[in-house]
Amino acid sequence: MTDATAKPLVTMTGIDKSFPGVHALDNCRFDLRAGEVHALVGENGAGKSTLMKVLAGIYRKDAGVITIDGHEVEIANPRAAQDLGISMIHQELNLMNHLTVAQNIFIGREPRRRFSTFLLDDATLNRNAAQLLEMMHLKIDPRTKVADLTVAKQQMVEIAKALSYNARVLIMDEPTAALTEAEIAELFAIIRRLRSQGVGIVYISHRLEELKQISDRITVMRDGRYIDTVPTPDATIEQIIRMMVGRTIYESAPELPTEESREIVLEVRNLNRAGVLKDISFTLKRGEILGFAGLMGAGRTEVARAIFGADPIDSGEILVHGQPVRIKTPRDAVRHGIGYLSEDRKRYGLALKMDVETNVVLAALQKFVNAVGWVDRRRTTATANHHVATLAIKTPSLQQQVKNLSGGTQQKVVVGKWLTANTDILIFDEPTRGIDVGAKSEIYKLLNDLARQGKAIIMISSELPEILRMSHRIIVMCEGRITGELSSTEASQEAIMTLATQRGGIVADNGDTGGSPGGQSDSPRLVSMESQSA
Amino acid sequence: AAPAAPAAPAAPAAPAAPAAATAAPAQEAAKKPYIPVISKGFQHQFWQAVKAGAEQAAIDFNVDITFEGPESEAMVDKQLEMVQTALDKKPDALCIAALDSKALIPLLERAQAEGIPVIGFDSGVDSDIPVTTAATDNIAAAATAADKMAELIGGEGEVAVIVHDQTSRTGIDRRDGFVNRIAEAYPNITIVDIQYGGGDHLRSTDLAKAIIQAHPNLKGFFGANEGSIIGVLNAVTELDMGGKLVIIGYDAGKQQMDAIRSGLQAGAITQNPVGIGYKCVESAVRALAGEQLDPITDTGFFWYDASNIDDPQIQALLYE
Amino acid sequence: MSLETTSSIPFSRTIFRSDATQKILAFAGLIVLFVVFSLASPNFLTFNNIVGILLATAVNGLLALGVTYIIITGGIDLSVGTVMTLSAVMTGVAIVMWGLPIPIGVLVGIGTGALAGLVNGLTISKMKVPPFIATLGVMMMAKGLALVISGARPIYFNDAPAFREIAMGSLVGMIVPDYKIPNAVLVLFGAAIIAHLILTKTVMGRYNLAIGSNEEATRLSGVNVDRWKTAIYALGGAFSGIGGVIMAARLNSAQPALGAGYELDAIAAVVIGGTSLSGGEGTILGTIIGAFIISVLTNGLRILSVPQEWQMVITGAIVILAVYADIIRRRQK
Amino acid sequence: MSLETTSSIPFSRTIFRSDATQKILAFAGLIVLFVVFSLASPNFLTFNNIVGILLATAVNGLLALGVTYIIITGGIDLSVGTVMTLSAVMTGVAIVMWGLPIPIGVLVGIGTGALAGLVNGLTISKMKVPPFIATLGVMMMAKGLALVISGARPIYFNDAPAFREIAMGSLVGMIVPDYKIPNAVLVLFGAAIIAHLILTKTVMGRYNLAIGSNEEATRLSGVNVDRWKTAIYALGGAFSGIGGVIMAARLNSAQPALGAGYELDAIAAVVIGGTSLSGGEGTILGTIIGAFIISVLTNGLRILSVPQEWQMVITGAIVILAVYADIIRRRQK
Ligand SMILES: Nc1ncnc2c1ncn2[C@@H]1O[C@H](COP(=O)(O)OP(=O)(O)OP(=O)(O)O)[C@@H](O)[C@H]1O
Ligand SMILES: Nc1ncnc2c1ncn2[C@@H]1O[C@H](COP(=O)(O)OP(=O)(O)OP(=O)(O)O)[C@@H](O)[C@H]1O
Ligand SMILES: [Mg+2]
Ligand SMILES: [Mg+2]
Repeated sequence: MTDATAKPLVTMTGIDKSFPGVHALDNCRFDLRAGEVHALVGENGAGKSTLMKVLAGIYRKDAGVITIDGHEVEIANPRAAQDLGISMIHQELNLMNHLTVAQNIFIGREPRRRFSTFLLDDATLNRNAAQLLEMMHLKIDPRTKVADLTVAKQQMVEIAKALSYNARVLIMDEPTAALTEAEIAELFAIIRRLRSQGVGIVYISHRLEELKQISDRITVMRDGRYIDTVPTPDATIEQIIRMMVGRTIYESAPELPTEESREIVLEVRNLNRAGVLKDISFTLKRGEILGFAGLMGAGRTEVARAIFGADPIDSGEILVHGQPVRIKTPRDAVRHGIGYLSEDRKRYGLALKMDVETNVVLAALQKFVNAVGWVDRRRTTATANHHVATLAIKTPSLQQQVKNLSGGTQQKVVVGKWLTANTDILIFDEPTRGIDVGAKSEIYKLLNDLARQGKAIIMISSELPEILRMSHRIIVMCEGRITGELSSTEASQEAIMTLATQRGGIVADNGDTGGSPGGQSDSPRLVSMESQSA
Repeated sequence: AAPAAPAAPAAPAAPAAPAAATAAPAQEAAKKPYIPVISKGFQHQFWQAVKAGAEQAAIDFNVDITFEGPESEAMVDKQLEMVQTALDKKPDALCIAALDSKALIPLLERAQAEGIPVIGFDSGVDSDIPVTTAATDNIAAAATAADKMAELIGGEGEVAVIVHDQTSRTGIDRRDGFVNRIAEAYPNITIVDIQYGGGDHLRSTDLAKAIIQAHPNLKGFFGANEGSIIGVLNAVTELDMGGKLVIIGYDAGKQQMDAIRSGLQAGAITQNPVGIGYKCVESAVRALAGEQLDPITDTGFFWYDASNIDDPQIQALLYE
Repeated sequence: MSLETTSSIPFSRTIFRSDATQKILAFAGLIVLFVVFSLASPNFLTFNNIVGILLATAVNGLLALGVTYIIITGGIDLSVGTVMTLSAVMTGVAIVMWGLPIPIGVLVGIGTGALAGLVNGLTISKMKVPPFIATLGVMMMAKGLALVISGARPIYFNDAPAFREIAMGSLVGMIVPDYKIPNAVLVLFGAAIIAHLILTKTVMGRYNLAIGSNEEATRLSGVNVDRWKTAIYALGGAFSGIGGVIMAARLNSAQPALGAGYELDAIAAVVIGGTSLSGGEGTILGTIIGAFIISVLTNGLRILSVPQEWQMVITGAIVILAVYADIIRRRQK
Repeated sequence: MSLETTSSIPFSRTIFRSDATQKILAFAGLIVLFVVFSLASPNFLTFNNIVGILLATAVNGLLALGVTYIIITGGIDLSVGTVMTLSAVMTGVAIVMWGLPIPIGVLVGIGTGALAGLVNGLTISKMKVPPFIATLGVMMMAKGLALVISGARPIYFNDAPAFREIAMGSLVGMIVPDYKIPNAVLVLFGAAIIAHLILTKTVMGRYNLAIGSNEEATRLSGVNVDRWKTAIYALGGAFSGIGGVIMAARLNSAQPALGAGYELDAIAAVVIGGTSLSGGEGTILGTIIGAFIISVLTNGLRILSVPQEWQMVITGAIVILAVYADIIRRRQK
C-alpha cells in the first residue's frame, strides 16, 4: 500500500475458507498490482497455498470478494482462472509423467491441425515448446517424457508451462524449493523480465533471503489470517519472521562439539552403481554432522539410497561400527541402525492416509508388540505424544491423517519416525525443503541435539548456507563422484562450488555423449541433463 | 410307478459289437477314426455322465474321441469356436449338442461339405444335416414331472420351480414343459414363482429358501436339473421342512438319489445320459461305416422314485 | 523444544468428525433395506428368513473378509471364488479319499486356500505382476485344478456325517433350543472378529494399511514389504479356504464347478462396506455390513418374487447407490 | 523437430530404447506360441484354422479396444461383456422387431453400447463412484436389461440375411477368392486402426493419457476432466456396441444370456498387451497382440486336444507369464 498510485490488478478481501475441521482462511485479504512481485510468506499451514488456490479457481471460497481490474469475478474452476489470465505454479509438482515435456506444457491448449477441432498438430506443439524452453535457456528436448527428467527439470517444466499461458497474474508457490542456485538465477531473470512486461507475480517462498532479491512487497499471513503488507526495502528479515511466527526466533550459532570424536560409525568403500555412482568412499563419525553438498543431480540422494539399501549397488563395501555389513534392503539398513529421511516425503516418507501415530511408529513397530502379539496402543500413543510434543508437530490429534497436515508438519512427522526407530546413523536428505523458518530452526536445533547425543548424521542439502552452518565436515559431489572433502574451517560457498562443478565423472565414462564432459563453463543444469539420460 | 414315456431303453451296458466297428478299421489298422464330441457343458454331472458313455463307446468301437463343452450353456460363441477348431482337426465324424439350434448351421454346412458326418445329441438342430440326433424330449419329460406333481399334491395348491438357466434349450423346454402342462391340465394348481439358479448348488439353495419363505403355503417344488433340485433339497433340509413339500427333480446324482430313497424327495425324471453319450458315438461309427440311420433316436426318459430306483433297468440310467 | 504454547490454531474442531457417527451411518443402508422389505412382505422379517439371510452371507462374507485385506493393500483378488472351490475339493480329498480325521481335513482346506494365496502373493511381490493379472491367472488355475483333482465329480461327505455339522449344526441351538442359528453363521462372526483384531491390533494389520497407503514409504521405513504382502495374500487365501470348508459342509459335498463369479460379490461387499479400492483404508465391520447388504437385497427381492432379470437390474443400481451414499457421507464428514 | 540445433545434449540416446524394438519384442510371446503350436500339430497352421483364430479374436478384440481407453484413464470396465450383449439385443430389436434397415440397426447397437458407456462415465465422473463399482453395477443392469428386452429368448436375424454378412461375409474373398477372410476380421482391424488414431492423434487420446497419468494435474491445467472421462467411457462403450453387432452377426442371432465373464478376457488382453492398470500408458497395437495371444493359446490347446480342465490351468499360468515377460522386458529397457 505504499505506492497508492498503482492500480491493483487483483484484490481479494474478506476471503474465508474452511476444510473439514480446519479454518484455513479467516477473513483474509491480498492485493496484487501489475508489474510487481508480491511475496506471500507465513509458517507452514498459514494458508498461503489455500489463498492462492482460491484465486486460481481450484478451491471455491466460502466468503469474500475477488476483483480483477476492479471488476468482481467468480472463479469457478481452473479454466475460468486461465481465461482471466491467472496461472499458477503449484507447490507440488503437477505433471503428467507419461507425457512429454511439450505435451505437458500445452495440455488443454494443444495446437490443432488445420480445419480440425480434434486432430492434434504435434509438430507445432513441439516447435512452440522448443521456443519456450529456449527462451528460458532450458536445454530439454520437448519430446522427452517428463518421468525421465530430474525433479529440478520437472520444476522448470512447470514454470515453462505457467509462462506459456502468457498470464497477467502468475502465482508461484515455492518454485525454488527443488532448484539449484543457477536455476534460481535463471528463474529470477525470467521473473524480472515478466515484471517489466507488466505481469503481476505472487511469489510464495520459505527462503526469506530470496525475497530481498526478487520481491517488491511482502505480505505476511499467520494462522489463516492476514497480518500485514510491507514494501520489501522497508523490511528486515527479522521483522518478517517476527510477524510470521508472532514471536522472536532465537537462531543459535552452530554448536560444534568442542572435541572431535574419533569413533567411526559408518564407513563406505568404493561404492559403485553403473551410470549413477562411482567410487564413493567416506567415513562418518559418532556425534558428527557430515554435510553432502553438490548440485542438483550430483548423486547425493543416490548415495543415501544405496547405503540405505533402497537401490541395488554394483560393488562396494559398507562397514557399520567397523563390521562389514550386507545391506540389500531398507530393512537390513534399519536393522544395522541406519535411518533415511527422504527428500520427497510424500512419495517416500509417509503413509499419507494413515494417522500421525502410525507414521511415527512405523519404522519401529515391531518394538511395540506386547506379549499377546498385539501392537501395544498405549506405548505407541505415548511415544507418538512424546514426539509430537518435543518436535512441536502441529496436529489436532494423533489420529489426524497425515495427508491433512501442512508440508512442514509432515516433515516433522518423518523426523519423529526415525527418532522412534532410534537408529544411530541418520541420513537427512534435504531435511528443510519446503519448511518455514520457525520449523527450520527447530530442525537445526534438533540435528545438533541428535549429534550431541551421539548420533552420526549425514545431511544432504542444496542450500549452501545451511550446509555451511550445520556441518562438521562437508563432502562435495559432482556427477556421481566425490570431488572433495572440506572441514568446517576450510569450507566456504566458493570452495564448495568449485568442487561441485568439477566435471569428468561417470557421464564421460559412458562415453556416448556429444556434450562437453570436461567443460566447467556451462550452467550447472547440464549435469542433471546429461546423467538423466544415462 | 412305471416308465412314463414311450421309450426304447437303450441300455448302454452291453452293446453287440456292431458290424461297422469290425469292418471299417480293417483297411487302416494304424489310424483310429477321430470323433470330437462337443457338448453343452462339461463341469456338470449330467455332462460327465454323457462323457462316460461316449468314452465307453470309444473303447468298444475302437475310436478316438475328445469331449469338450463351454463353461456355461449361455456361451453359444464359445461352442462355435470349439466346433470350428474340431473341424480344423480333420475329424472323421462330429457329435454335437447344439446350444443354439440355428447359430451352428454354417459350421455344420462346412462339415457336410467336407464329408464329415454330423451326429446330434441331447437336443436337435434346425437342419437336416445331422444324420441322426440322439435326444431327450425334454418338454414331454417335464410334462410328466408336472403330472406327477399334480398327482402327489392332490391336484391343487401352490408350486414353485427352480430352473438352471433362463435361456438354454434344456432350461426353456423343461420350464415350459412343466408350466404349460400345469396350465393346461391342472387349473387349481398355481405356479407362484420361477427362478433361475445357474445350476449352482449354493445359489440354488439360497434361492429355494427365499422362495419357501415367501410362499408359506407352498406344496410342491420342481427343480429342473441336478444343481437346482439339490438346492431345493438343501433348502428343505435347512428349514427342517422334510415331508412338508412334494419335491420333484430331474437327472440323478448321489444326493438326489439318497433323497429319493429316504423319502425326502418324491421322485425325479431321469434321462439316459450315459446312453446318450454312448449312442451318439455309436451312431457316428455306424455313419462312418455307411449305414443308414433313423433321423431321430429318442433316448427316452423315465420317472423314478423310491419304488423303482433300485431296478437294474433304472439303475443303468442313473449316475452318482 | 516445546512449541505447543505458540500454536493458537483451533485444531480441536477436527474432533467433531467423529468416527462413531460415521460407523452408525454405515448401517443406514442396511437398515433402510430391512425396513423396506419388512414393510413390503410379511415373510421377510421371520426368524427362518433371517437365519436364511445369515446363512446366505456366510460364504460370501468369509471370502469378503479375505478380500478386505487385499484391497487394503491396494490390490485385488479375483481368485477367491475358485480358490474357495479348490479348498472345498481338497477338504473332500483329505476327508473322503484319504480318510483323514475331519479337523485335519479342515486344515487341509484352509491350508489349500492359504497356499493359493501364497502363490498370488509371491507372483505379485516377487514377480511384480499386477494383482489383477496374478489373481486372474490363479483363478483360472484353481478352477482347472479343482476339476482335475476331483475328476470333475462332486465329492460327498456322507461317510463323515459330522462334517456337515461344521456349517449346519447349531451350537447356539444346543444352548437356546429355539434359536437354531447354524454354526456357519458363528464361523462368519468368529472369523470377522479375528479378522478385525488382526487388522487393528497386530503388526500385520498395521503394515497392511501402511502398504496400501504408501508402499514405497513403508519399504523405506525398513518394513519387508514383499514378505508382508505375500503374507497378507496368504491370509486372504486362508479366508477363502475357510469359505470353501463352510461351503462344502453346507452342501455336504465339494462341488468342483462352483465358484466362478463369486469374486465379484465378495469385492462388491468390501467396497460397499467403505473400503477404498485405492488402498490404505478399510474396516472389517464395513465389509460385514456390505456382505449383508448384498444378501438382504438378494433375499428381499426374491421374497418379493421380483422376476430375476429385474433383480439383476435393481441389484446393479443399488450396488452403485450404496457406494454413492458412502461417498456422500464421507464428503460431508 | 527443429530442436537438434539448439541442443548440445545428445538426446539421440533416448532413441536406442527404441519403441520399435520394444514393439517387435511384444510380438515375441505371440510368435513363440505360434511356433510351438505349429510344431505340435499339423492342423494348427492351416488357412482354415488361422481364419478361425482371427474370427475368434474379433469380438474379444473389439471389447479390448474399448477397455484399453478405459484402463489408460486408470479405470476399469467390467461391463463390456454384458453391454456387448445388450447391444446385440438392441440391434436385434431394431432390425427384427421394429423392422428397421440394417445400417440403422447397427447404429442402434453401437449407440446402445455408447449409452451404457455414458452411464458408466457419468457415474464415475459425476457421482465419483469408483470405476470398479460403477461398471459392476452397469454390468448387472445390462445383463438384466438384455433379458428383459429380449424376453430371455434369442432374437434371430433369419429374415435379414444380409445382416450376417457384416461378420461372416468376405469382402476379401470377393477380391481374392481363395482368401475368404470374414468381414468380422476386417471390422476388428479397421476398428483397431481408428482406435489407434484416436489415441495418438486426437485431443481425446491426449487427454486420455493425461488423465491416466495424473488426473488432478490435468484438471488443474484447465481440462474438463469429468467431461472427457465421460466421453472416453462412452467411446469404450461404443466399441462394446460394435462387438455386440459383430457377435450378433456371427451367431446370426442376439443371444441375451451371453457375455458374463467376457470382461476378464478383454481386460487380460489389454494388460498382456502392456497397458498398465495404473493408467497413463498403453497402446492399441499391444492390445491387439494381447487379444491374439489369448485366442492362439485357446485355439492351440484345443487343437492339441488338451483336456479342458488342463486348458484352464495352462491358460492361467500363461496369462501370468505373458505379463511377467512384459515386465522383465520393460525392466531391461
Ligand atoms: N484439501 C485440504 N483438506 C483439508 N485441510 C487442508 C486442505 N488443504 C489445506 N488444508 C489445511 O489448511 C491449512 C492451510 O494450508 P496451506 O497448504 O494453505 O498452508 P501453506 O501456508 O501453503 O503451508 P506450507 O508452507 O506448508 O505450504 C493447513 O492447516 C492445512 O492442513
Ligand atoms: N530412479 C532413477 N532411475 C534413473 N536415474 C535416476 C533415478 N533416480 C535418479 N536418477 C538420476 O541419477 C542422478 C543423481 O540423482 P540424485 O537424485 O541422486 O541427485 P542429488 O544430488 O541427490 O540431487 P537432488 O538434490 O535432486 O536430490 C540424476 O541425474 C538423476 O536423474
Ligand atoms: Mg503451501
Ligand atoms: Mg537428492
